[in-house]
Amino acid sequence: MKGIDIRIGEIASPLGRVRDLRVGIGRIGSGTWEEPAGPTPYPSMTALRDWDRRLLGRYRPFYMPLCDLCCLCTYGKCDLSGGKRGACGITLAAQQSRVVLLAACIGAATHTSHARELVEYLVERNGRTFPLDPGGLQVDLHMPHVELVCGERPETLADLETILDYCNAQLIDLLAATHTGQEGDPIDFESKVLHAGMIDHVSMEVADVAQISAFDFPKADQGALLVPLGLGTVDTERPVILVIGHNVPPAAAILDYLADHGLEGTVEVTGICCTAIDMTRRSPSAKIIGPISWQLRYIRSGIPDLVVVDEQCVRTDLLDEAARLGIPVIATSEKNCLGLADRTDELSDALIEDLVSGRVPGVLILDPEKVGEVAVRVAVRRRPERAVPPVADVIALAAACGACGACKGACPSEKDLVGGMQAARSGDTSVLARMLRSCVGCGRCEDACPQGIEVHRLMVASCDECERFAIRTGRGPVQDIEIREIGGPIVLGEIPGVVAFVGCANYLEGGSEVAEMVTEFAKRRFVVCTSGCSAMAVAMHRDEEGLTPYERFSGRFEAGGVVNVGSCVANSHISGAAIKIASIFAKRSLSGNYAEVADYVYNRVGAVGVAWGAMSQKAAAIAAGFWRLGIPVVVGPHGAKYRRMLLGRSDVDEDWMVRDRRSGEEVYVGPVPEHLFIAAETKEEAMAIIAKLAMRPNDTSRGRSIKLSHYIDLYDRCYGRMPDDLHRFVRTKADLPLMQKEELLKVLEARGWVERAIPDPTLLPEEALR
Amino acid sequence: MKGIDIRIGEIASPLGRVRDLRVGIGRIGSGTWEEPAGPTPYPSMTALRDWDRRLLGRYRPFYMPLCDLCCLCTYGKCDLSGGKRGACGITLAAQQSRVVLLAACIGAATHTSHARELVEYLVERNGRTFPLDPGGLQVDLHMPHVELVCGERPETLADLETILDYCNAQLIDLLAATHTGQEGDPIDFESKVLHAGMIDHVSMEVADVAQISAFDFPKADQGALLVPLGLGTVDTERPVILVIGHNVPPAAAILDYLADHGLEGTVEVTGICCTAIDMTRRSPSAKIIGPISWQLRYIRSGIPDLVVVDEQCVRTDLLDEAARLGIPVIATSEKNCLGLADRTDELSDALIEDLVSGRVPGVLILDPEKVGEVAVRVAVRRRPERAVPPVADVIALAAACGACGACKGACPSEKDLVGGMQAARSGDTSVLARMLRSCVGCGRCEDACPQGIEVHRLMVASCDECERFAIRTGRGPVQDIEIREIGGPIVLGEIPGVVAFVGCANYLEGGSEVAEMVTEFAKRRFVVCTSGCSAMAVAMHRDEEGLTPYERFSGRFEAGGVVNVGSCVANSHISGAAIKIASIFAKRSLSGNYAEVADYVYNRVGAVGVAWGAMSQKAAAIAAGFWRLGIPVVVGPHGAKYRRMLLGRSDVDEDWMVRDRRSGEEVYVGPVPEHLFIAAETKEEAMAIIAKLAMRPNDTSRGRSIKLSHYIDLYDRCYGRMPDDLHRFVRTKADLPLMQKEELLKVLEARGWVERAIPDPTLLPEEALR
Amino acid sequence: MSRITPGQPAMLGGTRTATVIEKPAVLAALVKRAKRPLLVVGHRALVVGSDREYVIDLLARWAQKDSVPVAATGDTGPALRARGVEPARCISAMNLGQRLADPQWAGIDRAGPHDVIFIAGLSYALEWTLLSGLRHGAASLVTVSLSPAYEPHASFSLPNLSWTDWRSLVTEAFALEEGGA
Amino acid sequence: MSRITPGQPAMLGGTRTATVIEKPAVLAALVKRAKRPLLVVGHRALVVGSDREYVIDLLARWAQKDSVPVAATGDTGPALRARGVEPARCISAMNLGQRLADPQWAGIDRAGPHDVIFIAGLSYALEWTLLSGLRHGAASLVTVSLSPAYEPHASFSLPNLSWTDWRSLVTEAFALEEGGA
Ligand code: SF4
Ligand code: SF4
Ligand code: SF4
Ligand code: SF4
Ligand code: SF4
Ligand code: SF4
Ligand code: SF4
Ligand code: SF4
Repeated sequence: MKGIDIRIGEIASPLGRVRDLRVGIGRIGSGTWEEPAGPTPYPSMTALRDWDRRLLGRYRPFYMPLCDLCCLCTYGKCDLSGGKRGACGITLAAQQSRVVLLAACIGAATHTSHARELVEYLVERNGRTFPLDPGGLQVDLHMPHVELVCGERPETLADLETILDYCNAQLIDLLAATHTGQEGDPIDFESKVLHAGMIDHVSMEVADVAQISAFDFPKADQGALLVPLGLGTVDTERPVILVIGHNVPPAAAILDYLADHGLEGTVEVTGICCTAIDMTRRSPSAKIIGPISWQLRYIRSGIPDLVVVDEQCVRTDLLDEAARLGIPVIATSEKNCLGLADRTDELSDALIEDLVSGRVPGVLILDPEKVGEVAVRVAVRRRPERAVPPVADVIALAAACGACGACKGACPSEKDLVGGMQAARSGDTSVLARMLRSCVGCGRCEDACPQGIEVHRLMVASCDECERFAIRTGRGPVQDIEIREIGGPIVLGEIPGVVAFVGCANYLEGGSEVAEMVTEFAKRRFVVCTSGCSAMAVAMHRDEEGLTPYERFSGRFEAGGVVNVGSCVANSHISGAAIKIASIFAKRSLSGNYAEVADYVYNRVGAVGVAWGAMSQKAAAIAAGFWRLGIPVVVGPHGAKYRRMLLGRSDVDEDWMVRDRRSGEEVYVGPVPEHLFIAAETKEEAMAIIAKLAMRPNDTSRGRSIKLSHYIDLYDRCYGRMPDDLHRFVRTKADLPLMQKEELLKVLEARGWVERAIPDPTLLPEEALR
Repeated sequence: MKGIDIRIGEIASPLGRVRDLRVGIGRIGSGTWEEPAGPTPYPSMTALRDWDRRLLGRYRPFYMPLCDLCCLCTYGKCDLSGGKRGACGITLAAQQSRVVLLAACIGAATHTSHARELVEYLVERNGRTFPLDPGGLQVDLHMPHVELVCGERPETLADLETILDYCNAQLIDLLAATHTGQEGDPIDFESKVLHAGMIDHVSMEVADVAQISAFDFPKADQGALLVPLGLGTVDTERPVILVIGHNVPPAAAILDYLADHGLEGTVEVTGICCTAIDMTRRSPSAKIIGPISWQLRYIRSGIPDLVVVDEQCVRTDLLDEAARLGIPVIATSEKNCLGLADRTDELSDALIEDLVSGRVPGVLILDPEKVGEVAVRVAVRRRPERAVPPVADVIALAAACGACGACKGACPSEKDLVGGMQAARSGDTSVLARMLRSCVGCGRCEDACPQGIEVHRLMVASCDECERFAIRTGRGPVQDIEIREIGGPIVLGEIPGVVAFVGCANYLEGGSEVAEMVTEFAKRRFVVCTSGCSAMAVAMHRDEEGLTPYERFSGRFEAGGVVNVGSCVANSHISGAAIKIASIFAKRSLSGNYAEVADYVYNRVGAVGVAWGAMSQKAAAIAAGFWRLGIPVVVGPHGAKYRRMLLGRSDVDEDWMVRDRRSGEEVYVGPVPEHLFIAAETKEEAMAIIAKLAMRPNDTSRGRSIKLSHYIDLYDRCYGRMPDDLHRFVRTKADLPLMQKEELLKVLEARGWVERAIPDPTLLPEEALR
Repeated sequence: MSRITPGQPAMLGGTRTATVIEKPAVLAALVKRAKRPLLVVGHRALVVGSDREYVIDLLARWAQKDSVPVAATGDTGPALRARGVEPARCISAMNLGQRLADPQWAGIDRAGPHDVIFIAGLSYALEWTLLSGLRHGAASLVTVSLSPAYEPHASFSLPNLSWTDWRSLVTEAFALEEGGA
Repeated sequence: MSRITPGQPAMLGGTRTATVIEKPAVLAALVKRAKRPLLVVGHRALVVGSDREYVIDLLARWAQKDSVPVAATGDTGPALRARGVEPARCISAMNLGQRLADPQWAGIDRAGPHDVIFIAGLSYALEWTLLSGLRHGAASLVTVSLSPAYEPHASFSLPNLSWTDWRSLVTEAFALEEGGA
């Protein structure tokens, strides 16, 4: 590319909201950076199809339809069961993959739209040329995903717009493929799912790098502060603002307004979901209440004087819930207008009066700064306090229960609510209180009850826990130096794996399971990462010494560290760290070189994602982004509702033949990693699976022996015996953990095991190797 | 905006596929055009929310859920019936609107992706600076949608990229709003549906203007050629290529290859769906087989020697169907890869050998020129002929029918297939043959049959019709001069309306109904437009004199004309004509001035869209684009499956009060137009509704009397009496048709009718008027 | 296909489904209980049902006998009139559905809201969607499908019946004389 | 909630639904008919069912008595072993589902493909999705849900039952002695 000369003079526009200048061509940024362009910069949705098909040939979809029907066009409904095809000719398998693609598109679009909203806002606030700086001096490789996918090194906020244009275009193409009568091959749909996932991680990276840079969040900070989390941290003597959602600018503007007006410490700014995490990245005075499941519960506590909602994972009945207690609401997102009048252009005083007086239940304000002002000025004129029913009332209210079981049948956590209600009516509310720990706060039990009993409310009223916890706030990316230090041990297998606990809070048995798993793997000196709702769930549980995992373990990206990267969009730093290992440690060129780097990560980096409570379409997209990089993802039991797993067959040897890069020969590497996507039934099973999935073909013998010892140990804890598949993971005797060597050799010999070579494996075709 | 200076030097890229240069800033093009920017250039998804809420306040959603459940996230399934909310708090009403938004996003994304694919291809083929010219000397206002929405006048192919970037970004925002826990207000969802529709028409306009310009399609040509349509037009002695889909470049490349190699007239190039129409716009030697419903039937006829598929509305089991007869397939779209190996980079000779020999069932070739060569060279090496079962076999095969009714229960056309099969087994195949006329060719009957009887195939075998029809090929936009000539009569109501028959072929009673309606309204001197599958359905029926409507009526955009604008994307010219009336006739400024122009169209342009067989998500998006402009859309009975209607209440007087622009007073205008979206049960009912919906508040008395006479007449034909609501449409005595004045006055007096004023109506708020 | 599979088996998705009317007495009781009934007749009532007559013949005879107000949807009006029944309104099914879902609506003949509608003669898909709309939008309205195909979204529905069985059930339930009015 | 509403009523969507096992004899017949049965036991079998014992106690007694090979999903293995039943495999439910859908698979004990699986002890949602996967992926496999909640995707399912009713039905069907093995 040569001879491009773009000069941009002064831009002035008569319009309030003008579409931004966007100049995009191949390379963006100053162009001083030089790395040869790889084979697939800005890949279209078939550019990496070959890589996808190699992965999907090994990890085949196992379909578990949520519905026999398709209802997407007016030919429908079509019954696709029993081998029948839809009026458009589609099969049930393809339809499941199509719906997965739709979900992945929705998820990735949500991140991409969020990223664009952030970038546009920050460009306006900080200027087009505001430099990107996600990691201070610690991070030279700013945006591994952008570099890997697009072959670009953006330098300013404005540079990000071109990246997002690309993401938009790709997602539109993918969404188009879900139209009636387009793609019909299930594996092609799955390949497109992977493409959506890859785009999703690019968009997440754009979003988080933009906000870290412009809001001065912790920059790859190993010592990111411990910040307060939990209902008990709220000083209810002060005015309380609640923010809910994922887009931090309105919340940041609230914090800024308080700072600018010397009101710090006089108003409690509390948050739920990712906005809460991101608030604390902006200011440690902000407080996190909890994950998505706390919305009903916290609003109903009557504590907030005002609710400010932005976007994503916000309960859609929040306006009604708030109105029941007279709590005013400010909506701040075009994506979530709540039916409220758009009063962005009115004077603040008028809005404040309307909200304080209760003349309106809420307003829509599409200007973060104005939200900041209005929110604070409304909150300080506090509303009269309300209260939840005292426990005595719970017993009285439970008396109406006819034990019909409708609540139980509606409960996604499958709680035995009938039992809880029966205990309560006979005076024992502790059963209900205990159940609250694994309640996702969805409220379906209340809607289902023919007696109109507010089951969830009674559970909350039964539980007087009001604890104070601590969470290390989101630190952002992993440092280059951290990668340099542990890239080797990870690739060689000496650090037994990187386990990331990410995603939503749709747990069957409560969030404590996540905390337990985090603790287990940190103790085993895996590198543990957390983000989003999972990061919060982890913080809400203490060990015997009263410490949360964040207090107990370091925040370094190191063996035994527990690294909260941040909100959902910070997930990109976890996958980004895997990419960085290929770049910084293994010196692979990233620029537009996706397949080679993914092949590297897949064969060498023992990373595993765990989305124990994965609920959303975003979670589906995030998972898909991990898959395309060859990183397996384990979900909790509800994750089976994503309609299909991607499972390897450890018992089919042909599936695990790979080409040795050195000899060019086909060799058996064992089922490592065994699956790309699997739902586990219990946390014990999950831990055994995670330990197994951390194995990689490239493990050195020393590394494999360490990984095996964890696998054997966790397997035994779960199943009470030696792994059925042990022999598949032992290549040479040197792979065996020293302590158990004799015992294991006996087992192996009984199974007819023979030694084999340790290859330098690749899934890529010959011609792709350089 | 000033001081923008963008110079672009030579661009050379080492990559095969490089992402294009995109330079976008506010105004694109040469900038010589000067029109003051309106209030909403490049509107975001809430910029026109106020206009939407005015429309939706009058036309309220009537929800008819296709399902009580929501299955979009892993909290689900959630039962939303009986007032219950989902785990995310959503109501059933909001969920229906959410799914409509999802459909509209899929539809609009499909057109936008298609438009980008076209533009990128044509930029490569014809150059970035290739001038846009959709209408030759006849069209000055090239892109009314782009101007209205974006405030831009693109001049070159490359200018269109910026428009598409905007469309992408909007659709991504809209799609994000469908994520769990975003928007929850049904009316906000509906407003977003309208936004998606508006974007859809912009994208369609971009697509069709690009292809008209670069492929030299008829340019607003009143005398566009009559081209052959129907199975009977195919010369089966020649090699036959079948193309299916919507993206014309591969088909165009086939025609070009034939021309370049002197092979014209030696190979039959036949098509199904929109690619077929667009082929004939490129070359009148191409032949149209029929709409989407002909895919199974034509492939199974054994006539095609090769099938080339691109994207959209392609049966997803086409590879299997073709393989059964050994017909090779070439897939050409990234959106529809059919699981085939991508062999774009291989030598043509290798591909041709593999296809001809049957070594592979098909190949994926992502290069139109290569498709052109391979397709022709494969087709000329003809495959051995196959045949459909002769009629005697039908009787034998029908004997296996156990009259279980499964086929009937699966038939979207609700045909009494049991009766047909019973007649056939007793020797009378004419019943089946007759049923084929209203068969949508979906094949569900065959999959449903427990006896494995291929019901659809037997119907086809029973029917030996093999007719030759004629269709006037797609002419593209309406001329400025045509608008100048009939803009006045339309706005004044003297031309009783513009009726557009658009959309898919999911008819309950067959496409002949569309032809009948077209004929009826053309005879009544409405301006009639057609496009897509509807345009084809119209051509497939002859009047008593053996003429198809295209042969009988002129192709001018005039009273009594039947104007085929083209393929689906040409629908933008129909809505574009309404916008042009506001611009050319009424001199409204278009630039970024959506609400005012929509208010104009809504109150003054008596246009009605009819999507009698609307099936797809694209059709949903197209309809939404009409709605936002205030143009009502009537669908056939299957259209009720779009989950909600937008209905006015003629019996609620308050709903029909508007502000008179002259006096500023609130005045009653009557229910005109009564609905925005309604499914009709029968074509007679549809015609009465269409005539009614063509009325507008601004009709002059002369105009209203003409419209009323059609309404009264069609009402009587349908219901056998005087309209129940006659009095609502008569403002003054002068509104009454002269011939029936006395009779009507008596009716009116009996109903207590009083004269009222004819206002200059607007739905806009005071401050929006200038 | 069982008697209470939806007439089009793919048309599932309701968590509550219509009570099936197996016996004429049940339908007769529904008729009797209705204080403000409305009979909705679509154009597909103009099919020859059993070998003896059009479906619309029976419906018209019942409407006449019991003075049930009739809403004619589609273009069914003239056929009803020809059978001696003047429809209270000719109205599109969608329009009617929206009004029935409005508690303020005064009814087809302005004599007050309807408590029960009987419906027949729409295409299966249209009747299905309309009944879905009513089930959700008009929760207190009782809807009775008279079609010979099971309609899960109705409050009460006939099962899937042959025309002959349909005729005998309806004739008995409506206490129609054999051989016509 | 009727006996054959899905245990979670929103979990609808199948056009065919499980035959309900109302009587012990039906279940007993299924057991008898099975040539290569497999019992799948999930961790929720470790709940106290009736007041007398754990669900897993009954299942283990049956497996022992009739020598049914057992697949233990989740972390159910040790609990089975403690009850004298060594699982043929400890395997994740998803893994097992995929293998059952593979006609080439030699079975949990490599003694040949299974013709009938009996399943209990998974969470409702996981059992539901797994059975859906089997219904579509392993069309010739007969699946019998032993959970006390109706599972529409199984071939045969118990209805929604109280633990007491569940216990008595299963005890009789499996011909277990009262009081344990
Ligand atoms: S998209 Fe296909 S399977 Fe789905 S409803 Fe339409 S025709 Fe049926
Ligand atoms: S609110 Fe809690 S208890 Fe109620 S249904 Fe939801 S998860 Fe179950
Ligand atoms: S739904 Fe209500 S009445 Fe029924 S068991 Fe639950 S709390 Fe009791
Ligand atoms: S796919 Fe979902 S919305 Fe559609 S019918 Fe099935 S459960 Fe209902
Ligand atoms: S999106 Fe809402 S209603 Fe739909 S399944 Fe999820 S929680 Fe339930
Ligand atoms: S192919 Fe024709 S007859 Fe068969 S189900 Fe489809 S529309 Fe009905
Ligand atoms: S499904 Fe087959 S056997 Fe049954 S009625 Fe139709 S053609 Fe006959
Ligand atoms: S009109 Fe509809 S069915 Fe026909 S080609 Fe266009 S979108 Fe497809």
